[in-house]
Amino acid sequence: MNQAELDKLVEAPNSWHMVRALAGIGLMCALLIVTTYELTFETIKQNKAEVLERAIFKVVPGAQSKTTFIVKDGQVEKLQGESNSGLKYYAGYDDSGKLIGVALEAAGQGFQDIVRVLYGFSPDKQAIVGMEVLESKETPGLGDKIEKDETFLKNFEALDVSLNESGDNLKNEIIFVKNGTKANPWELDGITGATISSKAIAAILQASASQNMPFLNQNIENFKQQ
Amino acid sequence: MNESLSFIFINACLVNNFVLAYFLGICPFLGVSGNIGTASRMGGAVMFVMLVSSMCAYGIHLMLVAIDAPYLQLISYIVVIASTVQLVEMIIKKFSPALFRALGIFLPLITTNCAILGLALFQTNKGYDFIQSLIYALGAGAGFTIALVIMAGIREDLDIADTPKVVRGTAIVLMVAGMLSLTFMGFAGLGG
Amino acid sequence: MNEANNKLDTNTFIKGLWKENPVFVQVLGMCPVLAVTNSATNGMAMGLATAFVLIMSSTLVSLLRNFIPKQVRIATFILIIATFVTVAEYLIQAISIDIHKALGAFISLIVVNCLILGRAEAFASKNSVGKSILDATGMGVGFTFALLCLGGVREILGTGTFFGIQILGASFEPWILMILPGGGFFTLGAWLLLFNYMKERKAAKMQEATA
Amino acid sequence: MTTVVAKKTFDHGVHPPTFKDGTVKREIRQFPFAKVLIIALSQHLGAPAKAIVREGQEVQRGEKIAESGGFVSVTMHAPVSGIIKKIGWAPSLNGKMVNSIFLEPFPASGQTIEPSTPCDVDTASADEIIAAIQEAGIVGLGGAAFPTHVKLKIPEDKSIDTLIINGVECEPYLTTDHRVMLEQQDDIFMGIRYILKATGAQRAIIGIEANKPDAIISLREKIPAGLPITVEAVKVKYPQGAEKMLITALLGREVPSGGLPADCGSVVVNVATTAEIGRLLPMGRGIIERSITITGPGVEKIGNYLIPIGTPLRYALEQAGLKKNATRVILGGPMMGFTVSSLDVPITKGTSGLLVLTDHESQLTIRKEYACIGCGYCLDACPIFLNPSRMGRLAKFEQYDAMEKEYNLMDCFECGSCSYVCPSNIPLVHYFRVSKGIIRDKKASA
Amino acid sequence: MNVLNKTLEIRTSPHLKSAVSTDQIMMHVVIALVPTTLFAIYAFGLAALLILSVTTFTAILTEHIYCRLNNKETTITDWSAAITGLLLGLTLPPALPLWMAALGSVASIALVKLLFGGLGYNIFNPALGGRAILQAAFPVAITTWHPAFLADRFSSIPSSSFAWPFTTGTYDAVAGATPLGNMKFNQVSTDVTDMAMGLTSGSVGETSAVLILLGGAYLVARNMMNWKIPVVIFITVAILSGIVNFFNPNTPTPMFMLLSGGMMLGAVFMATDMVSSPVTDRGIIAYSVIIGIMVTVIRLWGGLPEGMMYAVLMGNAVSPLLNRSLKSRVYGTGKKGGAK
Repeated sequence: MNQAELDKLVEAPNSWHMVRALAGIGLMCALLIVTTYELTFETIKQNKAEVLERAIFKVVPGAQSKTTFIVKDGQVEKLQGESNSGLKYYAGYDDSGKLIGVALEAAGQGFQDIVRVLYGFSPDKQAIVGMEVLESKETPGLGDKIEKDETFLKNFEALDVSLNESGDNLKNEIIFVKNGTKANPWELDGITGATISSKAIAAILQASASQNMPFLNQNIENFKQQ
Repeated sequence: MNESLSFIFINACLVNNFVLAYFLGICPFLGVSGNIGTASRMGGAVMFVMLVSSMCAYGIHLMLVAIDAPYLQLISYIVVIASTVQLVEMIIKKFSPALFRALGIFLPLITTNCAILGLALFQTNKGYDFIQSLIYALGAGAGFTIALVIMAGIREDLDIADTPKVVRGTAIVLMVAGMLSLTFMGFAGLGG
Repeated sequence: MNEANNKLDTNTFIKGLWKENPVFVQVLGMCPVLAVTNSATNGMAMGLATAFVLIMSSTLVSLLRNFIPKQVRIATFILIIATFVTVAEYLIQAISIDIHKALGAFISLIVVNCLILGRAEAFASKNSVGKSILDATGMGVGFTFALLCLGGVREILGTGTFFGIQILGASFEPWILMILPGGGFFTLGAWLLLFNYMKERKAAKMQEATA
Repeated sequence: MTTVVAKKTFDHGVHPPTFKDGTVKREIRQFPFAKVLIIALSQHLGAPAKAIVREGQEVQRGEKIAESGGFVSVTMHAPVSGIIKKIGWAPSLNGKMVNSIFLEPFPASGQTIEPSTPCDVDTASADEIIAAIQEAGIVGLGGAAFPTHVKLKIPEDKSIDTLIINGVECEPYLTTDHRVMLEQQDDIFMGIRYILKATGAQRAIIGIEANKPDAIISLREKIPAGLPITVEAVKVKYPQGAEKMLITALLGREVPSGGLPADCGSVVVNVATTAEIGRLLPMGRGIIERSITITGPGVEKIGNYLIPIGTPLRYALEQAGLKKNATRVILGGPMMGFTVSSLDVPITKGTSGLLVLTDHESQLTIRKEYACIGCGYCLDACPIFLNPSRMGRLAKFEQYDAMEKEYNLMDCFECGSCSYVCPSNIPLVHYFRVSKGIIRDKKASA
Repeated sequence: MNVLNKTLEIRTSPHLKSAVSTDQIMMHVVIALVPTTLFAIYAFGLAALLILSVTTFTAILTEHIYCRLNNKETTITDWSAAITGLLLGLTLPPALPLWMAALGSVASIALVKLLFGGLGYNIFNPALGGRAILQAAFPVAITTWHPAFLADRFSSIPSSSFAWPFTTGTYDAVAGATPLGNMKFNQVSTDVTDMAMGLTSGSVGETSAVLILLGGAYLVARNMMNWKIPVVIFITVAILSGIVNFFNPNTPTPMFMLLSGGMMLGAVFMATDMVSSPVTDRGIIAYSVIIGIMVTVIRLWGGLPEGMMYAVLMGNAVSPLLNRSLKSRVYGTGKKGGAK
């Protein structure tokens, strides 16, 4: 260590230098962040929208376009701009603009943590026509079969969620059955070895469907305008 | 989904233990787990700082949403956590010298503890409200303390064990952590 | 600081790869090392992101080293690091949402990776820009290499694939343990064991040679 | 033989085989004099005695040859009439050389003892009795060889309510106390009278293990009228004869850690010591011989012998006869006794037994050592509830501080129960002895 | 007399030793496992025989090779490796591919035992540690059960047993379900007598509660097992599940809890492992209570049907803490020591 360095060490704290350094660097950092944010904003937005659209089109097979709705004061409204609160309904339409399904999110406890899924409801079939796991920490290779297992995903070609006579709840609860014993359209055929995770999906869908299906059926007209 | 408080607590504490499932706070976990007394004090300090910084993070998040500047999230969290720790250190020093003696040396270490920042980020991502955030912080802190104290107990035993020379040090601690992580897998599915 | 010390030599770069490897030797920045290395891709992405932040922040710190007063240096370092982490996070999101989703909050947690602050404090703030970049690159590559080692082993045994490509045959029964948290601890432990073993052997050989 | 049922005891402890049958029926017999007797000046705890004879001087049997070197020290008497050959170094049990008086007996002497000034139990004061006990050279004959008068001198701030006479003799093989209780009952009661007076205790309890029913019954029958003495049977268990364990068994009290029996209102005196007091004080004499069990698979003529102090082991074993395969010579019992490295060591006042083991027994104790498997046997054995398992590991890894501060190492009195039960054959007591030494040294140098 | 001139043996006291030694304790544990092992082979046939031989042999071999590599005297003579191998085998499903069983055995010995310093120093029970590793590595294979008492069990071997190393096994028939699995996923209870006698499906050696208890009684009689551990675990589980069952009759009865799954084998042979359980009296009680609580909680509220393994491992993990914090009161200290 030479003399110059030693001098620097014993130099008294200079508050002007400190303020200058902090302010200067803070300004520079802010500039850097904002620039990056502005530069990447559009791409990211597009990426995210694509991902969401991909998922929606997957759970509402045949859909070509979508519109997002929210519920405000008990009324279904088209979502203007961005919103982070409340449940969103994604209506999917075919080429001709006809409503073929509504996608919505549901979540519940899985084996390890919360599982978030997106599922599509077809008003014509009165059935769940698609399900996609958005987020799960289920055991890889075991619980995560709910995302990949083909026989399991077959359950969602048409999972019956038709309403009871008074229209305030499901006619038949979505129930979980052991692999290979599915007998009714409202039963969910489980995955061997991943019983808990597949059972969790059944519970999540049952909870969400019994809550949302009566509402969706009542307000289905509102979703029809694209 | 509106998660129940008991679920949040059990999940953060046991099922998805910050150290053993998320690997958050590994540095102090490896560094300060040699002695049970130290470990439990460190755990207490972390829990305390977690509670405080969780509250701060909740406030900052509200503010950032209000001014629509999500890109400042990380930078403001880290700055606030660092200054909170400083502030807490000063306050404790002034009002409870005994507590300061017990926790003092750990507080600066906590600033760079990723468990604290991780907690703030996770609670924001999960969209917890104020009470949920507090419970989450409490659970995470308790989980961290449990893991740290158990590890300290085991390491005190390993100090007087005939372990092969090549595994001594960090390697054996990681092996123990692996076994603990497997053990905590037994808690999966709890809390629902 | 004398002239010889200031020379850009290969050792500044090489030491981060092996002799002072941040993961296997210095055991720094453990949290991302373990958390995201359940596949080679994730490990690689994390390693590159960390290297990016490391190099950028080291450069800036080194550039500004005479401008920053000692008293506020840690605060400014953290500020600089956090900035580059935010930048990295947005860049990754722009490049691939999937990678961003896989790494999750751990990108943000690069901020508290002791390696970066450590290099800024111990090296960049005292050395020339060129040297600092070299050092940061060495450390960054070493870190990425370590993450790749971990991620590779964990992915190959845990899923039978490497960078997503099936390499162990379709009938391979994956060791799911390896991609679980426990497997992360075990794998890193095993790597450290290997390093210890090699060190021991080297020491024993040296002793033999002198004896 | 009638049996006695005993309920009183302490918690934990072990049940080693007793091996007492061989000698218990053999009456105490007088042993001949060796060619040279070696009277160590330091055969008790405390300061060595000071020789008051010179080389070449002739002494009478029973004559005082050394005076106490302080309060914690006792007088020595000539065990035989003879001539002082030398005053110099002689080997002792622990391998150190100690200053000793070498005494060569007159071969033709009648070995009578000259009369001296007696101490009358009815007229003497407590202090006079204590002084007389010191003058008689009496130390704890149970093995510790702690000067008895020091023990009986109760500090001002403490008081004693119960005197416990220790007739337990829990060490396997040894039967000398048992024989004393059968053969010297009057001496024991006389000794109790002295001690009661010296300590101010209101009552005396003679505690005897239930495996000595003959001693219990006959002592009970012979209690002189008017004396506050009871004889109580205690369970057969090792280390029932340890002071602390006997106090707990009989009184339900505990001696505080680091304290003395006086801290819980009692004092414990060995039965043979008591008998010595009762026999010597009325005549004003000193200890010149003691009864010792010479036994073990390696000995031809096992039995209880009254042996002059200072008899070299070699002479004692020659007389008793050694078997060919004898390997280990132990002073004391098998649980706490020490192996001797040299047969030139003399018998001292503290020697209660001479045990000789052969190859066969030796093999049983030299077994492969395993790591501690945490079976917990030692915890269940330790009479003072220590954790020998943990302390053994700490000692192995040289963490003496933790042993002392967290695991109460210093309370260990080295009874050997933990080592006895340890299936991994870890030399626990040895570790603790060494560790205690290291800690004491560290404290002394600090 | 020349005997007196030979060199004397110098040893520290005590000069007596009780007869029991570590290798004997270990050997008796193996003996106590014999009835369970024989019944396992009777119930599951050649599959069980194979799996038990593979785990035991691999465990012994691993330990032997390790000792040889380190130029140490082999430690297989202390029987502990055999116990680990045998116990691991008893906790595995009968039709598990043998290569997995062997791998588990290697993990048990190498990772959970030898890395920690070998017999006496391992923190976790090696057999359970190995099983936990297997469970995490191959969650499907290890929860695929094989029916007991198949007619051809002595003539044929499940094809999955001989799966090529590192490949997935193909399973023959419809897998059998364990009583716990039935309870958890199908709300079907199993007859208590069947479970006590071992007529149900499950891991190789966990099915017969009666024989396991017999083995335990043998060890207790020889003072080679701390009876408090299983007893306190049973009591804790019975009380907890009894309370829950009282308020919600759909939950398993205490009897069901005690007799199903790995409860018996775990409580009698795993939790009582001397090395990985606490040594202090109060520590042992706390340890057992913790295991009892944890197994009940996992079974009743957790995601997994069985939690015995995790409960015992958790007990092992906190043992060092319990040993330190729950010491016995040393004679002459504390409340009693001060009193006169």
